Amino acid sequence: MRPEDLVFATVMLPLLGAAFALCANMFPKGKGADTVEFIGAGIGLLLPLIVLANVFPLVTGGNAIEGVIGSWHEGIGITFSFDGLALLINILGYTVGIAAWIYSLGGGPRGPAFTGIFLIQCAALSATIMTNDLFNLFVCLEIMGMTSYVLIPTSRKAGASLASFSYLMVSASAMVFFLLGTYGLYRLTGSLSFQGIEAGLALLGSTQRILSLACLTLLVSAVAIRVAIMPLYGWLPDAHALSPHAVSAVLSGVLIKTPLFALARILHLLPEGTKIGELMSIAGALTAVVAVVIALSQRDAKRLLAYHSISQIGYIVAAWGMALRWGIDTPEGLACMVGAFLHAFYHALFKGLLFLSVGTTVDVTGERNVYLLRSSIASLKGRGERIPITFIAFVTGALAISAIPPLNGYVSKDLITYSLKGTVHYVLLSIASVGTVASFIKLSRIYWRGTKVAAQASLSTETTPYWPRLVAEVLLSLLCIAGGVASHLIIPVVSDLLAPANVIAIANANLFSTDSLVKTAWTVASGTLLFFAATSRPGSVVLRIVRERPRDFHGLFISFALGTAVLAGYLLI
Amino acid sequence: MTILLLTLIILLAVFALFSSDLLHGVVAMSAISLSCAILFYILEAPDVAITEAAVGAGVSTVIFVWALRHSQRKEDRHE
Amino acid sequence: MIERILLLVLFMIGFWAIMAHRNIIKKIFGLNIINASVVILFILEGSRIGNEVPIMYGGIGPTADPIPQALMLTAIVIGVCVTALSLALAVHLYRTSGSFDIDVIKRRIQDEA
Amino acid sequence: MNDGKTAWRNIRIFASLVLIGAVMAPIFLSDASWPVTARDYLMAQGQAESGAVNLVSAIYLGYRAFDTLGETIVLLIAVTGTLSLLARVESLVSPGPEDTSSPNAKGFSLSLEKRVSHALRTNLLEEVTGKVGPIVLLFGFYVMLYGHLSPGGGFQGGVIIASGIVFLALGNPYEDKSVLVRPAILGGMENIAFLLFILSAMSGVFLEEGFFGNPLAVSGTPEGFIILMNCIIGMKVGSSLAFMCIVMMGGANHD
Repeated sequence: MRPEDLVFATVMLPLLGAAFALCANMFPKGKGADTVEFIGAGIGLLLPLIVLANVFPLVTGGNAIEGVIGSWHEGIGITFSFDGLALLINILGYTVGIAAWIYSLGGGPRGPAFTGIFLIQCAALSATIMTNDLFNLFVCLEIMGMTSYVLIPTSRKAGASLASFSYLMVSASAMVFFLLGTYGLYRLTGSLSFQGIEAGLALLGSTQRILSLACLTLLVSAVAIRVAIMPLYGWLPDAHALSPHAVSAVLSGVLIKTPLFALARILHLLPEGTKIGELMSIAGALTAVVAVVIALSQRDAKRLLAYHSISQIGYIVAAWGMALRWGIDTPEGLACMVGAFLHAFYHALFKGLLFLSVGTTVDVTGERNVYLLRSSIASLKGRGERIPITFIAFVTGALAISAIPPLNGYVSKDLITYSLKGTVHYVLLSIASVGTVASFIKLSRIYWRGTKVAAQASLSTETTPYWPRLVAEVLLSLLCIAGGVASHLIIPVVSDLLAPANVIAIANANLFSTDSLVKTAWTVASGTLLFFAATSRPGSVVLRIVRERPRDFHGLFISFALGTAVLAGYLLI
Repeated sequence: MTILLLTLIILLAVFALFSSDLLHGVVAMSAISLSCAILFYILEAPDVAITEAAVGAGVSTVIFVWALRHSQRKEDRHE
Repeated sequence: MIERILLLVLFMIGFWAIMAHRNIIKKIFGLNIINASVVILFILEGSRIGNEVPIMYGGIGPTADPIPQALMLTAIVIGVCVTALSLALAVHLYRTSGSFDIDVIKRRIQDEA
Repeated sequence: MNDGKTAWRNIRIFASLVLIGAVMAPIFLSDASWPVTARDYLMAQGQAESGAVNLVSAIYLGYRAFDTLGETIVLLIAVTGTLSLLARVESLVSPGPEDTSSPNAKGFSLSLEKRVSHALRTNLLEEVTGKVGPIVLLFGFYVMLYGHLSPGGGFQGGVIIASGIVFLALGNPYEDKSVLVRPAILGGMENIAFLLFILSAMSGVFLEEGFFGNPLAVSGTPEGFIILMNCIIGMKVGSSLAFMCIVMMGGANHD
């Protein structure tokens, strides 16, 4: 097998698995159908891991496997390139995908249709990150979008359809803008592949510059909608809070990051990329702060987590933008890119873990309100957890997201703040860390002993087994711990995958330095103070105002227009 | 000819968006698709024309009519 | 030039509908309209370099650019799929809230939750 | 009381339209010359490389077949999602304000109990659609099989086949439905077609042509692969659209 075929298997295997899983529909319900569905899931989720292990030696040191799909002529066929970044994103996607799928066996939704669409989503992630063709990127993003519009309302919650509808309208219109951007770039350069566009744009005279900038603006803002950074995040909280827990984990763990890294592929080729990166990193840092304040004000446990996803994606975008600003080939840029990816990966792990453990708690107790829910450990024990695994999983995730050593969140956040030291982002991100600590103290109250013992809700999915939830939680917890403890092994590998061979890998010896540890202690202390301030009377008034700010449907589009115009103006100046 | 068809499409779009009867709107959308198909045929794109006629005017109209059948036809006018 | 201005107008009408119209079915109309305007733009401009159908019946003449046509086949189909799904969601919203008005739907669903 | 609020809303909407318009205008109004490199290459080489006379088909199923795969996947997801939502719409016990106010909008209901009350429908519709159905099917197969030579192809043919199947379903609603119009059969066909599509896309791997490579590239008849893909796509699209339409018309009483 040629290497080109090998990497393409990461797309085709999940599709094959999905086809198998969907064929399970034709069997009468029972053992036979289940077997076919499980075979499909095995083909789609496990075999790609083997493929990735085989690809690994081929892409280290900045090597990339490039080619044209189907070996057609380069100018017309679809080009792709599978490099270290693609490998890393694939690992991220399949890890969280496997955990979430196992969880879905116990926490719903079930059925061949779910498995099929879930596998298609994995394939779309893989295709998005390796494509080098603008129109193909459009198709991949549409597939990813379609799968999420379908998966969100499977939770059968009242607002889920509305959330899915809002997301659909915003993101489908954004994709029309993306298509228009593709049109403009094709018209200017006669090519759809990233390299062709780069070559074509380099030849342009200054008269066409405005056109090319407008096209780039549309592409970037259409992707930014998916990534949900600063003005464009309005669709996300409802969608992530109201979807089934397993789907929430994948949506916020994987789905909002893949388009970002796919965008980096084209941006780092173009000279305008540095400016776009600069603006987006500022937006990202602001997002981190604003979203954490809103998160602190939330009442619904899952909505709080959803706002935290926005906040954490702010960290990632801040580092990612600065990496583009400085260039991935420079040591500072590489440090930022490694930080951005590691945080994306680790965030996927601990946010997935948090969604799953809080989801289990919410299911078991039947109460989502953080202010009312108490003594959940008792309910978990009543459900048959002799050791409260879900609680331990939650604590692991909460400590990781609050960046407490030695968990993985500490490593990646420290790497980001370390590489951004001396910029305004550093200050903003430090404030955001304080807010994170405070809001997780608030969320952890659902496990505190309270006067009112939480009711034991009968699980709506009583027929499904309970153990898959625990398996998924344990799996993710172990990965979280491993990511922190083995960081000195992981960071060199990641930087080796991302960087061309001539860039010196960054030093990571000072990750657990006294300075960083003291800073962490300060963060935790201020976070605790902030928590008490937020629970005080004036604090809760402020938070209520933040929570009950009006959120209209047309506001989503107004902020889209605003964001697009700001980006265009910034590029033009 | 192209300009005429485009003007027609714009008029139909305005009609579809402002008529209070949603079914009329659906018919107008279907007419937009047909006009597009004619336009594509004039513009040397027969493949796209066939697709637009079959998919835009056919399938999507069926789905629209189904949706209205399961809900209401008139736009409710309460502020 | 007039054609392109007309297409821009069409696009703006559609975008206005998505953003400002309260009725969700009208919003879906708007989505269809902006999709159609971009598809027409692609085909219209792609046919400027030739006046023959891109089917090789023997002789070689100046044909229209076949690439936009192939791309737009895909785009049209994706557009219809999005429409179908959004309509299904709209009907579901109507059945749960009894209205097509986005503000009313939002209020009723929040009351229920 | 809401005047100020409405005005503020309108101002914001107008402002965003202006902003978006300003960004869009250069793209819409540009008159940069259209690139011809790709067209010229295709005119010189396209037919020889892909075997299709119709260059659009050559791109759609040859050069950029991966996009086509994506497109059929989107269709698959849309049908699956619509049907699962549909099943829930049907199962909602408390419908909103009653929808009896719109008799005309209930054009094509298939289930028997609904039809009895329906005076507008005559036997004519059944007679005509039942007879026309096979002809439409035949035309669909023509469009599907000759996609590489003339306008049309698997997708368009598939849509026509789907309408043919729907006509057949409308034609004999009472009994001995032909096998083709049973939702279960159609759903199964859709899944099998999807599986076949993936397998044929992978077939190139075993012949050293790579994914989506043409396994018949060296055999002298490269158009064979396009015909095969057209058939599979036609089967997939036809069955899934017909499936969706029949379930929509007949309510969720499929199994």
